Amino acid sequence: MDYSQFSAMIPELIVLGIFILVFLFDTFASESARKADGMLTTVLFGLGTVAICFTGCLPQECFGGMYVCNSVSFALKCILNIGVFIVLVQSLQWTDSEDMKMRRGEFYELLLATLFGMYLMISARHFLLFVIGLETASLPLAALIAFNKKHYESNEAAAKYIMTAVFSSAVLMMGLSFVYGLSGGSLYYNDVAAAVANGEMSGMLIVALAFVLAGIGFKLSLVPFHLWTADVYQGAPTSVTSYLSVISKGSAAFAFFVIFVQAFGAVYPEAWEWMLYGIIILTITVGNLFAIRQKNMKRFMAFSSVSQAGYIMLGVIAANAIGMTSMLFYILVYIFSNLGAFGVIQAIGNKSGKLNMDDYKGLHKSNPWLAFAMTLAMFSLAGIPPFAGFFSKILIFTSVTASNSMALYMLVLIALINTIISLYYYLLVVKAMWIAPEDPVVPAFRSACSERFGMWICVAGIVFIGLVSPIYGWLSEMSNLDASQLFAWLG
Amino acid sequence: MDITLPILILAIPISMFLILGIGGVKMSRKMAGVLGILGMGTTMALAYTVAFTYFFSGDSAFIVDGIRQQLQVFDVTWLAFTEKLVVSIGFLLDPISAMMLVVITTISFMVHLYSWGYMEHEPGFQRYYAFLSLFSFSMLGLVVATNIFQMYIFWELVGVSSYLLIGFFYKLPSAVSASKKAFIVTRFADLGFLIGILVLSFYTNTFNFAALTSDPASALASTGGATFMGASVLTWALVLIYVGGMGKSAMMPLHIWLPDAMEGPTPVSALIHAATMVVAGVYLVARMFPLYLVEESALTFITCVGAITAFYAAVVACCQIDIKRILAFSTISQIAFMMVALGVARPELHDAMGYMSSMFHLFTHAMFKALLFLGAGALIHAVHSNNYTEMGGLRKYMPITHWTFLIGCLAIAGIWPFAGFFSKDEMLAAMFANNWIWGAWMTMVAGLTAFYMFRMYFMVFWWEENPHYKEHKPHDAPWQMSLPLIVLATVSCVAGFIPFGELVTWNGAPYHIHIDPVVATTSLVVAVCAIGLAAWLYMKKNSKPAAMKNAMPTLWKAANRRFYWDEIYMFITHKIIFNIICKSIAWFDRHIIDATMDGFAKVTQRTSVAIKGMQSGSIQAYVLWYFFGAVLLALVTWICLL
Amino acid sequence: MYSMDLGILWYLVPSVLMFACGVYGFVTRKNLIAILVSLELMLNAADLNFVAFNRYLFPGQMEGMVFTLFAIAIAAAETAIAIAIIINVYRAVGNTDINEISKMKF
Amino acid sequence: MFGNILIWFVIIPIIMMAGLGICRNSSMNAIRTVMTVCSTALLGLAVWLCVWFLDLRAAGDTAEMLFTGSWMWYEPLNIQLAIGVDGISVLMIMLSAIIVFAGVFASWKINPLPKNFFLWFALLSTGVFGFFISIDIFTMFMFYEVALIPMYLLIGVWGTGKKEYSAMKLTLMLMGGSAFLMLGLLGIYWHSGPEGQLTWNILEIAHNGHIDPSWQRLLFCLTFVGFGVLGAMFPFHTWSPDGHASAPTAVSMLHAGVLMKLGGYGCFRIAIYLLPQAANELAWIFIILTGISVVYGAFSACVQTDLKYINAYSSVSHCGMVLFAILMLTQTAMTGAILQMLSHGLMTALFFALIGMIYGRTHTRDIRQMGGLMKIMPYLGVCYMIAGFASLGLPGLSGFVAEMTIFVGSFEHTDMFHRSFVIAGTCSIVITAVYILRVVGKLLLGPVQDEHHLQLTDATWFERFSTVTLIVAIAGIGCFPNWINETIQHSFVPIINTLTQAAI
Repeated sequence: MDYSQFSAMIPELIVLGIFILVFLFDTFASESARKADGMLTTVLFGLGTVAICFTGCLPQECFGGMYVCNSVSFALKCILNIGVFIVLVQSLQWTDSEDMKMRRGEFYELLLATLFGMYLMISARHFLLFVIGLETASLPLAALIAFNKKHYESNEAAAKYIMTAVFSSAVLMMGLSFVYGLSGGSLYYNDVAAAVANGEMSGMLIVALAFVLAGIGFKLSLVPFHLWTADVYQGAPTSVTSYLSVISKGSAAFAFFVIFVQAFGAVYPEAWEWMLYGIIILTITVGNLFAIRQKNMKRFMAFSSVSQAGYIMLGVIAANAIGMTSMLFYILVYIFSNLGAFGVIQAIGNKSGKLNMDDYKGLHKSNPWLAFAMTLAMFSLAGIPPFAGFFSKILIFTSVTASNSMALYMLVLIALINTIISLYYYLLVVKAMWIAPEDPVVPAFRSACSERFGMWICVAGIVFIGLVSPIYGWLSEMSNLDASQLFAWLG
Repeated sequence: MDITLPILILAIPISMFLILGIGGVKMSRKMAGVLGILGMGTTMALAYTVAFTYFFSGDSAFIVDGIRQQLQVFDVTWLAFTEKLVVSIGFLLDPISAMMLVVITTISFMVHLYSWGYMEHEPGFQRYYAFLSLFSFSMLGLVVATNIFQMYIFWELVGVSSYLLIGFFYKLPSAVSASKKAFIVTRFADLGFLIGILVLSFYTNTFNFAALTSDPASALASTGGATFMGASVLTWALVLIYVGGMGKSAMMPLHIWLPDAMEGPTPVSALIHAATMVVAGVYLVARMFPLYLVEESALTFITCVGAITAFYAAVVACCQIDIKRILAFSTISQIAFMMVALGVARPELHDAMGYMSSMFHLFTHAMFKALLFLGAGALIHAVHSNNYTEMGGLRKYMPITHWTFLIGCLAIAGIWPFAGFFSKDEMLAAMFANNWIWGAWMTMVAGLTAFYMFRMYFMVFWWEENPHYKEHKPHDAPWQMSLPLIVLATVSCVAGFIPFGELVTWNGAPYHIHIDPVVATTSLVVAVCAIGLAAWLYMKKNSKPAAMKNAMPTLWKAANRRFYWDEIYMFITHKIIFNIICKSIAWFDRHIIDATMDGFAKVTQRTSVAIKGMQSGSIQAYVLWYFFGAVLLALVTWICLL
Repeated sequence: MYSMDLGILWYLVPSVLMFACGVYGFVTRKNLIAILVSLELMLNAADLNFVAFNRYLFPGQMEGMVFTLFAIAIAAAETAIAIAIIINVYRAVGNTDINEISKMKF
Repeated sequence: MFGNILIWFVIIPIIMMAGLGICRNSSMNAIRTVMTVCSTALLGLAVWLCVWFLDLRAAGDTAEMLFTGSWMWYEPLNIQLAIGVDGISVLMIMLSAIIVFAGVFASWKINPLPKNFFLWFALLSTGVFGFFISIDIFTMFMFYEVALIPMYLLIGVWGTGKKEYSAMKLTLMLMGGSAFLMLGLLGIYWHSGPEGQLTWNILEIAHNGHIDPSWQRLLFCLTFVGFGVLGAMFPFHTWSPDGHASAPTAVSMLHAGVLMKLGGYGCFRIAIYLLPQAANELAWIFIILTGISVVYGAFSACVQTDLKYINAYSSVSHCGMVLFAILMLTQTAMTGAILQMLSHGLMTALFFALIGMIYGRTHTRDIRQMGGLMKIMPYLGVCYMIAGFASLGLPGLSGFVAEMTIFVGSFEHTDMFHRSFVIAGTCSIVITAVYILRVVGKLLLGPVQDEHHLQLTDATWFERFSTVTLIVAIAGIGCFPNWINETIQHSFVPIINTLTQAAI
């Protein structure tokens, strides 16, 4: 066996390395020194991110093609790295709190472990590796969700998460078993694709597709596989929620794209285009409809992220290079916008424990900067120019309409009409902060440096990512490089 | 001709308006008054110069072998709709415009002078003079218009100035509503005018009067025989344009604004609602007369409307007690007279004597009607009431007013040798020439005119003295007011001897007026009889009028209420248009359209509440949704595919 | 459809039934542990599928078997974490009744 | 890039925002200085642009767009920041500059949070100017939405009455419009040219003329409705009354004065110009709708009692006239449409400014509770009358010129359908007169209703300043309309050509 292949796994290895370092430090360092866990991890990770972004990757397949390192997945890993870095920065304040004393290290270890899993999931080109990655990603998450074990919500959320997660992975396995039955005895994506392309449409294939879609849709929280989302987001510690909402969503979306376009590409027009069509409409609409009513900010963000997932899926249904690019871009923008919102939620939560939208009334009087950041985040999520959200939305719509099929135009129209609903509830937050005449509920306070740092990163991202077009150009370069490989089997 | 004078004629009034309007608040009354009067005086002088040069200089530019020419002194593009349809602001000089210049400036100057005394104590004196200047400007611009669109522009402007002046006492609700009524009614008529212009200009592809009137046949040809509802589009255009004229000249059924317009200051009524603006309709028809000639049906329409209006107004005038109202209705009836005269005019009938005579009457009427109004103003100034019931026996107290007023009455009654006799006689002659019915009918109206005018005259100056005179004694007005009366009275006496036919005819060729003895005597006799009757009834206080009134109460009441036209209009505008149409539309907008828009939002909210059960919180429900979701997905796809 | 001789159905049908039972059990049981058990049923159904397919359709190679081995390990891991969380819940609520943990809803 | 004068119309507002950013929230003077300086700069720049443009035209530069420049932005999708102006956009920029200028003075004493108010105000103007300078439909759309969203906060925070409701309604309805619009624009892009030469650039799209009719129909409806919502086209106008009624003065000015023009301009530039076949085929549908809104708005204005509602409905009527004229597809009518945009922009801005000032004094907008204000505040009264006369089309003020041009132009269609709608349109001038005089009569004339009003004062210097600016502009257009014609006439040539070619 050629060990040099591991050199292709730089991102994974870096994450793993940091994981081990933190683990060792956390185990052997003194009580007092352990305070530095968070800072250590963050700094290391920051460095790691920079390293990854600058080492770049030379596209190659490893382990007989189970694991590929190609430019798209590399790009995504960079994006996710940035996201995780922000999450880490934002979590520092929370992990410094007293009741986290004992478990500080574990938080970071688990976080890194899930990230490792997601990387595998992204780079996998074989279903076995994919499943391993998926589980590696989702099991530590359960522990993370349960992290506030003193809070009841945390436990309930964890229970709900693990149960449904196991259920969904069971369904996924079932689906995969059918896939295996159809494939020529090999679970490499390309072999599956070949088999699907040669074999004719069969009920078994449809069931397989449906189950696999459900299995991954669970992580993406597509309707109707999303029901865990709201409760878990609400119950989990805010850092974990923000992590769930952006990072695992992003990685799952990418895996979804690869599996369906590459492995099942042959049946795109017959089968899964229409499955996804329905699912997307459901996701966007239901997510919005639920979000309208929410009062608890985290729950609200949960449903907003459900509908956002629908928009991300538009990139998949487009099933073209622009779609891939726009999806990556969307994920990037979504990371900044969402983490911006969560940063504010977390800052306020840490300081005052207030989590309801009504508590945000008159926020601009007491904490204008937080209100400002939140407003930008909301506008970006709603897709208002000149903020990044606008560009990600319109670009992803552009990718969907590329094929000029009337059905997809209708899909875009529905999505667009849904943006109005979403605009409504995002504006509700803005209204609470700026328009509501009440005196501020949240007292004026100075948020911690780490929080402010995180927030500034997000604000900068929200403002500039859209306007600074080279980012998109770079992504599209990346996805064009792999287009041949990705869309080889597209029917 | 040198263009400075024409430009100045337009420029001075408008600059006066701007100066007085913007700087007025800072000025003293005296200052403002003097400025206004001086401005108008200069304008008058200039206008006279221009008119006399035009008529009597004999310059080849104005008259070529006996035919008076029409010339555009200047004509600058103002707005080019298309290459052909160009609105220009210009100065058209021809017999009628020259004549109108004289009329307008004279009356306007008189009124300026008169107002100095009349309005002395009113607040907003400066504003008043500003508005007067604005009106003079607009009216002058109207008469010298080189193209129909310029005319329309100034047509609107005179409408607004009249609105402003009628509503001058803007604290009185009556004045406000009167001004509003005047503007809206005329605006409605202008709508007809506008559409007429649109139709005409679309087919003839020009606005220019010269182009239109020089060769009416081609205008007719250019319509390509297009017709609408039976009538040719040209007829439609002309009739619609005439509707605009009906509005300004208060022809039935658009006459209702004029009586109310008497809410304005009396000098204003004299200027706008007797002498100048109200004859704009006549002027418009005269201006486009050659075009009307090719569509005689339009002319017939004009004649009929005129005849009816003339009679109606005369009858109503017999039953009013407010002297200004009486004068207003007499104005309506007199203008109708001119309209009829125009309507019956044909080149083959004494080469369109009707045209000449109506212009003649326009001239003379302007003079003596202004005189009458100013006289009425003097009376009101003295008695502080509009109703002759408050007056009576005033001849002793205000001799100047009395004599001038008498002259005015005689003039309008058409008694030799006063101005009215000549013009009216010519008109009647023209009507008889066209068709004896018109002649007879209008002679009767002439009789009525004499009757109601002298009814008023006797009621005011004879009858019996009003007891109030004991406490404060009515007296003649100050010189600023008396002077115009005297001047105008003189004019009314001599104007008849102007050889009008030599100056103003439809085609510029001179026409030698010769009194038609038969017509003259009949009309004279009728007038004298009417006056006699009036004298018999109203000279001395007696019960005959009351008895007559009681003999036919309903008729009297109906006539006194102007045959309920206002009520009908009120019903249509308020009950139907405002209450039914507007209100229902507003309701529809709020409760249907807007409600639907809000409805979308409501529906969304409702659904979101309705489906919240999906998120029941129980893990088992979640996985059930999950599982059935997946299975359903598979099934649906399967069914769709296999 | 694939040419499957009767033999494979002897395995496929039971596995599908097993899966169905698992779902049924999950939905009906009240006790979290019992639910965990039915989850195991479902997972094993999938494994059984893999093995059967491998044995009958692709006797040549071993992917199915390998996959199954991994799947079993994963299932074990899942169970472990699930149990841990259930214990937490038990500490918090005092029992393991699934209806107790539906406070967060709508 | 910065060499191009047009860019500065976007940069100056951004500078404005930056300047405000460094002002302290309390220091009113600093904020005012920044705003005054920048808005004056904008106005000056607009005038300069106007003169320069006319010079170039006079020099015989007959290019369709002048001052063009384009910078690749999103390479993969060939999205560019392409800018350029023709006569129409120059005038629109002029209009916006004037109104922004007047708006600054109209909101001189804005309270609370003056800084934030002007920040959003500046963002709004950024969007407006950006929209008018860009000739690339992507950037155009972006600026369009940039201009829309600040309305929410501007109305919501600084508004009056049921501001939250109206702000939300306005924002959602306009965004709903832009949803259709976005789809339409995407469609245009994907059909803009042969494979590999897709473009967002208006000129190139129009030049390619590649969009096939079957798609044009769909896209025309989408885009026209999208812009029509902002143009207050029946039945999508209902945001306008509530929105305007609740908005603060300057915002109503800018919104009714400029933002509603974005609708007309967009219909003209995109819906008509890029989709000519569909325009020829489907214009009738929208002629019916806009024809309705012309009369309908006027009628419903007759019975309103809230000053701002009256004005909002009259805006519906007047803006309906704009779209109506555009749909007539004749050069004269379109000229009229542009004139009407300018005239309505100025006079309605004046109206809203005056209403704001009156409301600031009497604290009511209900005409039944006011009266005889002419006596109390003559200056405002006179200005209001002038605005009224402008709106009912008095010669010498802008309204007349615009309406007449529209009517003459629309009358070039000889068929019964067009004719009857034109006649209906002309009727609106009478109805307009009715409701304007009704307001003037109730509000300014007659006896004073409320003794408390007798203590009220007349306009202050900055109020006079902002009103005079507008009145001068109105009278300018009204008295010398022909130079505007000359400014814009070139701009119609390509559009009319495409339309005529499409008609064949």
